[in-house]
Amino acid sequence: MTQNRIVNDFSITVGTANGSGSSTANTTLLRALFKMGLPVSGKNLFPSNIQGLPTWYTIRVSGDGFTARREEQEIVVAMNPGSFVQDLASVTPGGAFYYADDIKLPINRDDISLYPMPVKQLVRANAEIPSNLRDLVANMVYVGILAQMIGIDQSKIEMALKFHFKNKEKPVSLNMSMIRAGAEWAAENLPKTDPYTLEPLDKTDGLIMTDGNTAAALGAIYGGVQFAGWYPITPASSLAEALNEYLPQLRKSEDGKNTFAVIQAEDELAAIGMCVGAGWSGLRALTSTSGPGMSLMTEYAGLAYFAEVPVVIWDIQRMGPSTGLPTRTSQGDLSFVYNMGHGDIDSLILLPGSINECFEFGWRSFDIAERIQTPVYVLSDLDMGMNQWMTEPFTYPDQPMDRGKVLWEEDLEKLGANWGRYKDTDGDGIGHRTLPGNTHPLSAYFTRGTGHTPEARYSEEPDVWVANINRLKKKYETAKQYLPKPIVKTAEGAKFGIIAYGSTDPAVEEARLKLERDHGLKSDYLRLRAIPFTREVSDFITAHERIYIIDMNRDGQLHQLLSMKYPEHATRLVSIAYNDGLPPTARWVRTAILEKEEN
Amino acid sequence: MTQNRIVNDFSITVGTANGSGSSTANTTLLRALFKMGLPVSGKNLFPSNIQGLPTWYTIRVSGDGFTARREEQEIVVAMNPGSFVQDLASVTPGGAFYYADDIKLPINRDDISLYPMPVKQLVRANAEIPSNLRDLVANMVYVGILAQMIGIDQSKIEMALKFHFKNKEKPVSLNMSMIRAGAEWAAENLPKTDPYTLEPLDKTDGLIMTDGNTAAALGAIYGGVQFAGWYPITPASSLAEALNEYLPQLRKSEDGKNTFAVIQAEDELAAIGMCVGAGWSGLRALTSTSGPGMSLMTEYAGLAYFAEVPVVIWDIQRMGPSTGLPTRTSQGDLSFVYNMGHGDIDSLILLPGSINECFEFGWRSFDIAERIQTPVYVLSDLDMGMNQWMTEPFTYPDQPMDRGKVLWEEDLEKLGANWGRYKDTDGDGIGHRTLPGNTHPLSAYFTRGTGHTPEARYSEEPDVWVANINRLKKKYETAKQYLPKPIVKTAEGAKFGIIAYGSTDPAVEEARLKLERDHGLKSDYLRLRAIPFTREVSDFITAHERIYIIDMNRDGQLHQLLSMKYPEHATRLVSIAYNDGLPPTARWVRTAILEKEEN
Amino acid sequence: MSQPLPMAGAPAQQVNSAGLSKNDYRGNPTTLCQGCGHNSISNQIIAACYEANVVPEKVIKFSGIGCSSKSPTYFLNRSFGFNSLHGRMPSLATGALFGDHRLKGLGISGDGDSASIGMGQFKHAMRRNVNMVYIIENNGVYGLTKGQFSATADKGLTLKKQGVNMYLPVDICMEALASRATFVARLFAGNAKQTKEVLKAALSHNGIAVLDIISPCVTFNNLESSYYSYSFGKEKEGPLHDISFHQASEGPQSTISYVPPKPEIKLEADMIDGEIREVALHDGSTIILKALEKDYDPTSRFEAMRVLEEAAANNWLVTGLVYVAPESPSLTDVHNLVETPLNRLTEKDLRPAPETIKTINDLMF
Amino acid sequence: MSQPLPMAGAPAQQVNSAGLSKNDYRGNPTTLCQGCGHNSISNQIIAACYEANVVPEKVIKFSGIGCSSKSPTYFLNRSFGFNSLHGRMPSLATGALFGDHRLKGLGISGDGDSASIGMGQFKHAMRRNVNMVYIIENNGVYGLTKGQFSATADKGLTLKKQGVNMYLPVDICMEALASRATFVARLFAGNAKQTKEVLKAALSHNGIAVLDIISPCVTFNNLESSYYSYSFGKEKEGPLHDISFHQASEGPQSTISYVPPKPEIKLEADMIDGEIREVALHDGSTIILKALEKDYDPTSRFEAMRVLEEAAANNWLVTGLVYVAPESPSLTDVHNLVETPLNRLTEKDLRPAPETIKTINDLMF
Ligand SMILES: Cc1ncc(C[n+]2csc(CCOP(=O)(O)OP(=O)(O)O)c2C)c(N)n1
Ligand SMILES: Cc1ncc(C[n+]2csc(CCOP(=O)(O)OP(=O)(O)O)c2C)c(N)n1
Ligand code: SF4
Ligand code: SF4
Ligand SMILES: [Mg+2]
Ligand SMILES: [Mg+2]
Repeated sequence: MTQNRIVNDFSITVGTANGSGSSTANTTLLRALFKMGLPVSGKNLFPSNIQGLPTWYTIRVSGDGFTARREEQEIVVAMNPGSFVQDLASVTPGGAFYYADDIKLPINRDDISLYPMPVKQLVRANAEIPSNLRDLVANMVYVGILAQMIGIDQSKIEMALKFHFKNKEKPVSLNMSMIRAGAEWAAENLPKTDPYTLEPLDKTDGLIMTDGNTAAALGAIYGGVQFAGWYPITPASSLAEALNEYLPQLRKSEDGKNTFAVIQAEDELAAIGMCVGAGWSGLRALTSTSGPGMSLMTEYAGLAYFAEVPVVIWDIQRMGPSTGLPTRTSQGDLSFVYNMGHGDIDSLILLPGSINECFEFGWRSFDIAERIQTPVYVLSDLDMGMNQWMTEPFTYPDQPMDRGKVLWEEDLEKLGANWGRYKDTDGDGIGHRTLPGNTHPLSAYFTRGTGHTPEARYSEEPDVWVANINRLKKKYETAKQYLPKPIVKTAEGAKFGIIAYGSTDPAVEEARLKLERDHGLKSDYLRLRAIPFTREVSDFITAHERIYIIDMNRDGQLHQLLSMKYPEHATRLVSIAYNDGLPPTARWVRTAILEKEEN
Repeated sequence: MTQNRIVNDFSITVGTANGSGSSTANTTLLRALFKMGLPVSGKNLFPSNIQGLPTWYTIRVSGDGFTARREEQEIVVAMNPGSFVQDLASVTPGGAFYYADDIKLPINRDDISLYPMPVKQLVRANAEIPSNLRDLVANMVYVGILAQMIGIDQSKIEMALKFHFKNKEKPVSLNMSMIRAGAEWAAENLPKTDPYTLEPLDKTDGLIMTDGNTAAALGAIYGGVQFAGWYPITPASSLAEALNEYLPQLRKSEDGKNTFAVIQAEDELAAIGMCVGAGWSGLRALTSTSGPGMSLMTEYAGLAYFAEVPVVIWDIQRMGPSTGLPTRTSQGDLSFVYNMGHGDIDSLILLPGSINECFEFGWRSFDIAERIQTPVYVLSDLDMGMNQWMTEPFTYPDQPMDRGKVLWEEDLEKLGANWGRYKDTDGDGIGHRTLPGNTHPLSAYFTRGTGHTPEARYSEEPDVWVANINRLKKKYETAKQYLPKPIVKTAEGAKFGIIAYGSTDPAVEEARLKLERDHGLKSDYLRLRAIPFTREVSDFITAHERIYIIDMNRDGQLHQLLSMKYPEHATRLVSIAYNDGLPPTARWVRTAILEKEEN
Repeated sequence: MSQPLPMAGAPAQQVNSAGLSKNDYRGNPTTLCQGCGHNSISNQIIAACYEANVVPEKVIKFSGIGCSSKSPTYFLNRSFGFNSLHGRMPSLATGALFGDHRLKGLGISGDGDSASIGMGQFKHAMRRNVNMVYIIENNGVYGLTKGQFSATADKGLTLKKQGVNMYLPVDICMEALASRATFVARLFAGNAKQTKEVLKAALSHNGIAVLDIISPCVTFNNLESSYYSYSFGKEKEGPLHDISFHQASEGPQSTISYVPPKPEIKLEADMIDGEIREVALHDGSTIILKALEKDYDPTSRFEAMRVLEEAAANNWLVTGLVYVAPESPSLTDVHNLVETPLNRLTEKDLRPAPETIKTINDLMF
Repeated sequence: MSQPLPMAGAPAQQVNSAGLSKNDYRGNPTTLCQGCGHNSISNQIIAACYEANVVPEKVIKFSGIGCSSKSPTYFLNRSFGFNSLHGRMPSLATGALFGDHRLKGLGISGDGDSASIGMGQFKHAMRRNVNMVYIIENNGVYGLTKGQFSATADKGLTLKKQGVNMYLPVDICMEALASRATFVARLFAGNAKQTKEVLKAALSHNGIAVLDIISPCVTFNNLESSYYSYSFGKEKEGPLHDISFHQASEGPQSTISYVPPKPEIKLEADMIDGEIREVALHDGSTIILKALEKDYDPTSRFEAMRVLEEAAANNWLVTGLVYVAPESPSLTDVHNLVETPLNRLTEKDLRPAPETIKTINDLMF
């Protein structure tokens, strides 16, 4: 059909049924490509159900190193009769369509290469496979066939399987046998008529591959997390589950005792309640949840703000409002978290934009929370949290822990009766706290969500209230110096600026490059990593006539917050916002900017 | 001390201990003045406790008709040893200080008139009073003495007592006897040396006196409220309790059966859950709460928005964040309610600015909620909700009920299979709904907080999601035509504009008048009554170079929302925000504007 | 993205006394795992409603969030339904049932939904005696979020990612008794006949009927050792009685003779013997209980506690009607509502007459 | 705005074996109503802690929101305290007690706080056996919000603004048993001696000790007819036993002889008679129960249910130690923590060594 080879630049999408065990096959594919030195990214597009509904896995290979999702799908593998028609239609012209040949549905396209795969036959032919595992390993057939057809190194596949099965020989050899069978059958029976093919590179040397929730959990462990209270919810559960997995490896004492506790609470009201208790008593405490859980945490979040309790809250955002689409990604909670609680509230928000930042903010969030004595919200999302990403290896924290202002027995002995929990002795708005268990007779104080004097005594005096709430505002200013600064990238002759945050970064970076390459439109780029906004943000805004704000939500929430904060420049800020639950593509960013530029 | 009489223009503050029964005395004072034709307002400044802590009641008399709180206190009555020193200090120079003479504390002022009152003696001297009631009626002594000293008509006092005791003779005569005793004693023993005195007017003719929560409840009843789910919380409880009081009077069927149900829920999560259930099944449902309850309602509020369920939520704001000061007033929940729920949310917010508007929005909120099929938030506050205000009488709703788009059996019979719950057939974003109990076989549909098609079927399709959430946005636009428009007052030659909302209105109006009178500064004034902002707001903003936004909260929340919405005019908007828990004064508004004007 | 999947329930042609065929009680194809206990329960709901001549439009379906809570779309397509929030179905149902007090609620929840996050609302719905059948499809695990422990998980249960469960399980029936629920049953989804008969009785009960149905999660908690597995249920189930239900509308009960039930899992032959006990429900229907090993009185709360405590101590799966108090007024009864459903009242009924406004103004000061 | 008000507790000079005088256990002056049951309880807490030689710095006070929840400022000024959110004290306490596992929690809640809004958290704290004394100052009403019905209000109770309560009361002790709390008592604030002895025992218990203390609200719910009034308690209280507590640290119990308690409300003379029963707690202390009318075994959950059910049916106020399971590991035990309190661990203990980062990176792919 075509002679030109297209090397290392295409997407593969596999359509299967949820719960059919295809995820092993798909991550194996992804990992094998990664070990071939090819920049890859993989996105799992799955339904909120355990078994039976259609699910897709899409892998992008990009020799240039792009990792954003693409809408175009050059290679499609159809294993699910339920999505066959849609899958067939989704192949880009000139692309390749692999399908299980037991699906007997009409095929109405002649602009693509068609590759029927005798999946059932090959599985049945393999005597090694116990009948109860047949459905599972059937997925390896397409791995083998693809390996043969596009050139995936079988040894890399084996490495991936060994990793997946923790070096257990039995499953590895079982799956490899199916892969080989697939590859051999394809070699004999499938003449290649499409152009898409792979060649090894060395672009992933030294990189690792993992997901943002694991990175966050590991970062938290290196940050000395001591308490986690959580409640299961997609897509946040795997963060707490990673704590359960890695804490015992990394943080047992010599005699096998625990320096931490992880508790699955009865709901999110309790999860955050436990964390506020733990944070108050001096532990580095975190909870992780998603939209519905965030809504439920509102009252306790307000208490933590007002009672000045350090606590770290990870919001792995999914599609809201309400239950929404639990298995789809979004940046929809920004405005909500910004105002999380009745009354006058300030929220410190961290916005990791890469897997490594999930790790880094994993530990740094505790330093900030304990320094400022307040909740810190870390907003990740399903795409970053649950999908596998290639990334630089994690690096050990480059700063000692900052435990903030804590007074123990000996400190009080020195200070004497001068101490007051909420006294702003340092002029930064932050008082000194003592912790339960401190046996000094002056140590105890009483914490409450109602009005209190600098000495922590109950008060309803109007002046006392105002002084206290204004001190809280001062802390918000103080916080700025401790927050991660935005990452700013400039280009000579840039025509406009872009501000984005979180998991949209790969799409934005790719769009910038292509706008420059294809349209001669250079841009400067500020990737926001924290709220409140620091001076770098206003500097960036004042330095540009026109700034596009990229939001993965309906309402352009960051755009709204920036408009509110910088009204004098608000007319320069142009919102580009969209969210359909799928990770954003560079094409979307590019098209949206082009449209506005052309107007 | 002084000869000049100062007539009908001063404030009286009474300091007592909480739970000592002074509220009867104080509202009696207030009502008597009201019946003398004098414009009055009364503010109860009380602690969050049942018995023993200091509490103040402050009454303003203003022949000019001003009703905002004043900071100056010309007459102070001190009944509580616990606040005596503070009370003494608070009298304006030249003012009058009445105090129970059994308080033996030093008096260090000679710039005021001092009136010791033999309270205990007079009570004990009255043989009619049973010993267990002595403490209670003691408060009537100062009513009687004040009556004599400043000229309150005893017959009006009697009217007030009759009202209070629902015409029960015994308590009325008991209390009147104490009042007379006080008055007589004063006539004989207390030469008047201060200038403050009253003269009857006719400025309250035709007015009534009540509180905002009662007005809201009555409005809701005239709006046909059918279901209320609530949970006790200060300052909202009295709204639901007024429903309990008036519903049986106004809404029983002929056979004594109920056309409504009021349920005290186990908490606010349940209160709103019940209301969402009731609203969904076709009832006019309301809940009322304050900050902490609002925080807890967040998740259900998001569901109601997304599942398109009409429900009315009254937030009688108190001082937050967190538990805050439950007995102090605030406008601190605006930003929170604006974003109430994770994900992309739009909130319809009504902002009553008078007792009559509490009544009007009481019924109108249902029309809006059912028309738009969405939650409607009504933000009142403690000052408006719990204090007594004089007001025009309630007027009967001037529009028939708008039950929105509901289809019954006969409607479905006509439409047939064409109906789909979320089809935007009218182009206004609003679908047609059916209600449980509809026996037409096509009537049933399934409601959920997850993705759904126009036909109410489950869907995770990205396009379906986007279409649906954009339709919700369209409803938000549609809503504007149904919302109460702002009230705009203009003045020839105005130098600037003012935007305010809610209970700050009297302070703003008074400040405007005085700015004009004393400083020659005329202003235009827009009192906002609903969000989203309608065209009147942008017109007002564009018409003024400088607009002061008055907020009774720390962060200038309305200012923030306006800046976000009108970035192109944001530089014109100047925030004037303050909140110490007490109702705002005209002086504060005036001073703040003057400072900015002079800069 | 939708696709044909196995239908819940099996085809049927006959019509019942409501004039409906079994098809009229079906829902959409299930999207739960094959073999999930929740699917069996959906089937029994369909069968029970059909046999009990329920008019689907007279039922409102409710649920929280979870695999279990997805079920309401798999039966009674002609009933209104609301899939609410995780753990917050009870409050929604409480409010919704005031819309038309003649309707019956049919709520489906899970053990996570009702015993973990929803404990508070669950308890208060029972205390209020909301007029609904409240089914907890209890599998000791969170299915939808992939296998975490729920509050009913056995102590010591070990699951892949989760490790060992360290806490004692919540006993749903014991909670129901403590909260004075007026109808309490424990059932096993594998015992279709008993489930169906109790469901029919529950639908006739005026007030809340709490059914704790052990419903194995084949994907995440079906190890033989687990109380919630099929094999445990099949081996260890001990019914309190044979149960059958006689509907008032079918005419006087005496005219039909007692038909010994044929449970799908075999009972020892000698157990099917003993006394017959009848409990009359509010609507005149009767529950007929045939004693097995020993006579059991389901109207004694105290007996009920004893049986549950004994079962817990011995790790028995006791099934049947644990407790019933047939004559307690339901929440809507207590509220003394007008006969017309509230949601059909008109402006005339709801807005007080114009002349009242003066009275009200006079009532102010 | 603060002012002197009556002090909770009465002056004392002697020091106990912790070297502290009673003054060291006091708090700020109460701001509750005069005569409020909650004040008596504060006094008994002071007395119990003093007599049991509690070190105040080893106690953390917790509460929710309500008049009751204000109490923690009226005792133990030298203890840390946290007045949390309405109904959400249990979760906060659960987390806070991990800060230093050697500390004991002392939580004060109300019936609204724990049986209405807080039902879920209350139940789950019991299931987890959090190491705390959990006091519910139960007055059947919401004091702080001015007299609405709580979930423990008697059915039929009529209050001024609220009308008639239509629902059956939550029975806190029954809930505690259903949730397998390991120490359950019902007390009457008017019976100071019993309250104090049970408090001492509760402080020695390892795990959760739930004390349902009937504590009259003199302002809103003190009508004679109410279960929660002083007069009802004084008339209808029936103690299960005479109770006294012997602390392990005071030396072997056998060396002191049993001193018949002198309850402040009079017991019939012939009731003070019968058997003596001893229950040893985890720390070696013993609870000494002297049988009254008949012997009562507080280690039988089943007996406990029977007694409560009987009392509910007859409207009796049964007081005493209803149930105790002395040997159940508490939540912090179960978590197998290092000996040093977690909140005193240093960076060295908490941050894995630099070399581990490579291992971790290798564990990724
Ligand atoms: C507030 C909130 N928290 C968490 C979740 C995530 N969630 C969905 S289902 C579920 C558990 C369901 O367990 P169960 O009720 O036992 O149902 P099953 O799936 O086992 O039938 C959870 C935690 C949610 N939807 N909402
Ligand atoms: C979320 C929330 N809802 C409501 C309130 C208002 N509130 C304060 S105390 C209270 C009831 C307290 O009753 P109870 O626990 O019985 O204590 P008591 O005052 O009777 O001792 C309520 C409803 C609140 N503080 N927070
Ligand atoms: S995961 Fe378990 S509970 Fe959910 S559908 Fe599958 S078997 Fe049923
Ligand atoms: S209102 Fe009742 S509970 Fe509150 S302090 Fe007064 S007597 Fe006690
Ligand atoms: Mg479950
Ligand atoms: Mg109470």
